[in-house]
Amino acid sequence: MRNETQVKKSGFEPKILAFCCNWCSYAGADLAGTSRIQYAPNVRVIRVMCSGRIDPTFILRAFQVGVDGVLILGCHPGDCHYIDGNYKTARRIHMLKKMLSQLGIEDDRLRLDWVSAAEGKRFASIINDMTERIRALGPFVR
Amino acid sequence: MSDVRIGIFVCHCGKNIGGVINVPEVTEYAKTLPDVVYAEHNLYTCSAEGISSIRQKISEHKLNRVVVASCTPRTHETLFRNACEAAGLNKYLFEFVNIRDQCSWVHMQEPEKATEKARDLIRMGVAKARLLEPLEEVEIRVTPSCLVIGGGVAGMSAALNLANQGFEVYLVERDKELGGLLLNLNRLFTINGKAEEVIIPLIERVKNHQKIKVHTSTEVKGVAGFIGNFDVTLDQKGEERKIKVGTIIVATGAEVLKPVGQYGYGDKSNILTQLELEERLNKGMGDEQNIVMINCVGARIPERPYCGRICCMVAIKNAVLIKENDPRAKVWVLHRDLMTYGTEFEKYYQKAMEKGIRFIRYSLDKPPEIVGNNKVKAVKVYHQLMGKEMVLPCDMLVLTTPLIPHEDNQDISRMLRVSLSEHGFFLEAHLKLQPVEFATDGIYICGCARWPTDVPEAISQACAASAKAVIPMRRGYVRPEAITASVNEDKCSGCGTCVLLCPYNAIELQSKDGKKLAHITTAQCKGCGTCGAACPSGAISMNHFRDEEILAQVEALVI
Amino acid sequence: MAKLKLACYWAASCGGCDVAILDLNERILQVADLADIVFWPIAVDFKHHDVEAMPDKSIDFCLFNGAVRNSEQEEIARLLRDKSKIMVAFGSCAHLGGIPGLANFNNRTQIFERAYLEAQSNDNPDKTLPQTSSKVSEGELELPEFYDTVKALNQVVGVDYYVPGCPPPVPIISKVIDAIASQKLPPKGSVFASDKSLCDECPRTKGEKKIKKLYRPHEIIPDPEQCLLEQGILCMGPATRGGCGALCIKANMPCRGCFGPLPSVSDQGAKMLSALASIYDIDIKDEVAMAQMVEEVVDIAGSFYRFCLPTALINRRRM
Amino acid sequence: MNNSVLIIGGGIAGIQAAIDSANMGFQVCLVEKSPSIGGRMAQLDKTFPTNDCAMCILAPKMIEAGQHANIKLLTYSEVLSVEGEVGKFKAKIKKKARSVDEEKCTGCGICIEKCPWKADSEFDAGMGKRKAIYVPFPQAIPNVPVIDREHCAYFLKGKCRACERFCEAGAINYDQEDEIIEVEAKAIILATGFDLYDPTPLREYGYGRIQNVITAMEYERLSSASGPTAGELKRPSDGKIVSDIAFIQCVGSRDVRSNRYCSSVCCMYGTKEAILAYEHRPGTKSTIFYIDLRAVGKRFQEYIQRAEDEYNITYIRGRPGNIELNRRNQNPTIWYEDTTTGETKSLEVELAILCQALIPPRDIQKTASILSIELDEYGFVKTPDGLSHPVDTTRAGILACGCVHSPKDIPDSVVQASAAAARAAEILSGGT
Repeated sequence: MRNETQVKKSGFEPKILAFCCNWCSYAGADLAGTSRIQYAPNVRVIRVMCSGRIDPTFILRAFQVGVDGVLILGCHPGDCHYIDGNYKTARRIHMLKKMLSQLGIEDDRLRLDWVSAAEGKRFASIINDMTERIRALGPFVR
Repeated sequence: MSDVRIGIFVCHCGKNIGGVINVPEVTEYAKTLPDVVYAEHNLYTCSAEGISSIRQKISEHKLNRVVVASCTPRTHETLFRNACEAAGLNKYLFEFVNIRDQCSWVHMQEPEKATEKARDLIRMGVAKARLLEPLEEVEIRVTPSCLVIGGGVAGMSAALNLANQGFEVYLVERDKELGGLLLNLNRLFTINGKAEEVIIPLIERVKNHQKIKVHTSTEVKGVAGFIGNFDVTLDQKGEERKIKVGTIIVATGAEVLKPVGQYGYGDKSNILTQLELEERLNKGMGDEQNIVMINCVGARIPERPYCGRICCMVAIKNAVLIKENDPRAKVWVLHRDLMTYGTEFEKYYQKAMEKGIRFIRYSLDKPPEIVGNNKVKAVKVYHQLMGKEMVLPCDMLVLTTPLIPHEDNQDISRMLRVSLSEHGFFLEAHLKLQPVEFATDGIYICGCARWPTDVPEAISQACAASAKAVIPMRRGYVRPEAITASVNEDKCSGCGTCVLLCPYNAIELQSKDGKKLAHITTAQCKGCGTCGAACPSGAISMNHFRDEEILAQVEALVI
Repeated sequence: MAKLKLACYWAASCGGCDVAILDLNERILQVADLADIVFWPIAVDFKHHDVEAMPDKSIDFCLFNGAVRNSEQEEIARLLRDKSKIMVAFGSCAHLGGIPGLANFNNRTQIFERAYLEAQSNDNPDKTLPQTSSKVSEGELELPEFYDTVKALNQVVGVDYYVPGCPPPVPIISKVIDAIASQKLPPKGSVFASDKSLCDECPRTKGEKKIKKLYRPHEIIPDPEQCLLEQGILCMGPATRGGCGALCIKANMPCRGCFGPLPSVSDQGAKMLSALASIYDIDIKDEVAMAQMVEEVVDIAGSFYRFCLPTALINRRRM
Repeated sequence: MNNSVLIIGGGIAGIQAAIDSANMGFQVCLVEKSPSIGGRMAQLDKTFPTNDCAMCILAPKMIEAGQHANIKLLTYSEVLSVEGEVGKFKAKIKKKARSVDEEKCTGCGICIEKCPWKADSEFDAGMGKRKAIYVPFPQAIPNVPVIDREHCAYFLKGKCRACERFCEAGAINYDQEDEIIEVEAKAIILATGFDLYDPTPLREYGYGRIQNVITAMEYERLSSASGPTAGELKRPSDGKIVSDIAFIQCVGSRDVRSNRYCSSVCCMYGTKEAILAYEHRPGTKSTIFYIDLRAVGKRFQEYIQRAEDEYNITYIRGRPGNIELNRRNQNPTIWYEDTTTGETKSLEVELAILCQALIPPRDIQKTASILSIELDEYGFVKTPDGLSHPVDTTRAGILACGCVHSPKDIPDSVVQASAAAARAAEILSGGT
């Protein structure tokens, strides 16, 4: 559970965008819901059919409009409903992170992780962890 | 003024949403969003009342886009899409906003933050809804035949039910013989009938049924295609065969855990598992007088938290058989809870007690101890109810272990692109809504491959899986979701980047008046979007998840 | 028909675009017949105040090349916009920010320090840096303000047409001249190039888009017939507009993306990255291969945004 | 109706069997005794182990059944007789008069609002009231009210007629009469579910004597947002919102004095209701008295583990002896022996909940004689060859699924319902 003091002290509430894939991470997010696992309210989820659908353009556009952090949550390698969409995502995000570092965007602001349909708790902990990291980095000023 | 007319329906879901999120305020806010002409909130949008309200408001306010903010699209999107369709609105002009499972339920102690998040999510939903385009679903013929993987009691029951309804079945079994786990069982609870008396007739009926093609010592090597058109590669002792089926039922069963290293199993000669005891009972017992059984071996422990569901009954049945075989024998069953649920099992448990079988409850933190070096001589156990340590003489120690998933579930799950649960059994689409279906259309699951079950439950699940498989086969066609990719030939330069990315090889370069252009076979496309994201010319558009629609959501996130 | 008035200007660019106009060779005479050059600092001796004196919209069309890097260029860009009916962003720098746009990886302070303090050839003991105004005995000297961020022309003033290329190839320039001469101009905002990527006109044969490794152009001698990208050479062709006649490809060199992104693409770098990473055939669980992939695409941002950093979604490095 | 299936009982099992049969292209007639389909599940607030709300799982299926072209719904109806044999059954069904015209009624609910006469709500397990003209619950299908003629002033004393006055659709029709409908079917599926054991005979637990001793279904209604207290856990004696409660398992189950069998689901719904208490009021303390904690399904053990770790629930192995009333504060005091320690102790709580057994439907004898099928010793449907034909009954062509077959949880009921549909399909394709 996040502690309240941390939030009050800095006052900055990060706004984080998460792309979740319909079959695994989105289902994991729902499982966190049905298990009533409480987590930070700073993330807004956009559902896509597969993490392979996420075009790096969306991520750059997110930072451009002032999102503080972007989270990509796909199926664990091997679990992808579409066989290997997440493999391409892994390569794209890996290369994108290097490019973003050249553009002065801190590594923590973009994160790729895997959450299965059975990992509600894991989903919540990733959200909390990402929120605290972005809070530490402060707002994204273009 | 754009001709887009959006209607929003925000759900209270009783107190599930309304108890945390200020639904009326969020509904008022929704009215301020661009192109929103109508907004309302209701106690249960998914109720008949909610549904009829949607249909009514669509015609009343001439809505051409509908947004529902309530639970999760994974369970209720079809319901609301059908409501739109019933009101004459193309069902893809509908957007679902999840403000329960991913908002109210997970921010219960922060109502204002949850309300603010709900507002953002609705704004994003509306931003996408405004750009949604109507889509038509493609009708795909379904081959009226089914592949059943696994020739145990579940697989055979499913095959028979399908065949008796006139459908062609390919029953594939890895071993030389049909029968599965039941082949090496002695008797079955609760009627204590011989396992053979159940399994042999079943095998005969399967072998004699002209609609069932049995392939023993055969493995499924590869599965391609999609519901209605699965191209399956079978490997029968090295010889490959290709078959085409419309649906697939997974009935690969499970295996009994060998408790190596527990209670001295493996290095003491008179320690058996219940399965090994079955064979001894079948061939005839020795003169053992004192038999001790320990239940929950390797189950309900941190590494394997689940309860094996039927192992208690297996233990009690074998105990009863021992007593019936030799009334003088003393049998103790050491358990941590006796899972004899239901009418039949509880009655069987009472009968076992009447036969003098003694049940001793032990707790995980004080497990029984074995006395004896190369042979077990006695078992020390703290009798929880009597509150004292007891030493039980023991000629034979039987360890009751749970069913565990087959090692190669992983390969089957990869091959069929279906998921496993955290325990390693196959994961059904939804425990209550779709207990015997996978999230992937056209593939079904039954028997111990899904979860340890006894024979009647396995047969019920097999018939249920058959019922689900029969539905598309009887109808003859399926209309998969119209979420597919399409190529804009004015933009495509034929660079070929997309071709190898498609896991369903639905894309190929076709020459058109001298120029090479990418072509997508809609029927094969499952709409994952990998090609769309990679296309450097932006020539591939993902229906219902177009770049513009997703970018609109991204831009709407930050006002 | 009265002769048209033509203006050309050279902002933050290398001057190649001005020379490119001369590459028209004898067709430059046709330009002379067509229009009077009323302002072209490199070629004719009209001064700034001459332009200020002209009535608004009196210039028929202005070929503005170069990005906007300082206040003077901005001022003249605004001036020419007011004075011209048609404003043409001529060449990659005006169209996308061009090579000068790569300065957006740094800001003024870093650039001044490198140029005036750190550069080994400097002799600047007093560490003097250029100032927008400095007092000297003769009076006050002024210099234009050096912006932190380089901008493309359409980020400063309204642009009617874009002529891509570094420099724009002659056939494209002639097409522009013909269009202006015939007054048959495409819709406003058009780019004088193909709407399909270079691959559409690339003469090389295409097989399987799958690469194991990426080579620098000097590391291997590519097969002249086969697609360069498929041989492991980073070619921006798939993510770049065609229309240049694949000049570089024909010289056995990969495309570097100077014609900019395709019409429905808002970020050329992101799209090329997405395509390249997708066709990289390595196991994502192999950390070494993954690290190798990122190393092999030397200077990812520089390569993918070589000509268009100022017009990218993230158009400068965050300091 | 050539290829048709008659399904008796409109709970989750009946609905699932109807949907599957209809999707296979067969004609289905679904008969339901109460005014709306939905059955017991509609009364539940949440369902284990996922804790998603019961109505959210049930509503889509109810709507699909209500709108399916191949399904004919006969609610507020009973089966009078069944003749014929497998492949050629003929059933007579009495459709009781609702006194409301189903075609005209829009489900607006004004009649219910204006009706001044009240009666105990069966849906709310007697915890709340309903009007004489009523719809059992908000999401009822069909959403058409029924006039309860035993509590309607017009039918009792010929006055009032308020509902008729306010009904804009003119749907109220006091002269509507019962109707007898003939239905042919090749196969019949029995899915009439279960009733709940009334713990009054167990004098020691004081149900009916001590106000703050309630049954699990009463608790379910208290905790449901559409229930009498809109989800507030107010105890009957003084309406105080409770924060220290106890659950007693095996009330009427595994008991020689009542039912010797185990009702399969009480361990799980007891824990679920304890978790609901914590969710309504974080910090609420629950104690559960059990004999064997039977959590045998998928993710059930983890559910129990989380109940202990995160929802302040304590499990005590021991069946309580009796419950006494603490007169001063109306608190029930539970006397029990903790069999793991052997101590005899008492625990005072604000509310005691009896996890009552699932018993065969009260009219099962009548149903069995109408269908001429045999029942087992407990009154559930007898399956002659329980091993190989788990959903068959003693009469060819008649199948049984759900709790009428034996107590089971919702996932197993849904599986059995689809299995019954599959068996029926075999019969409809000429098999036996």
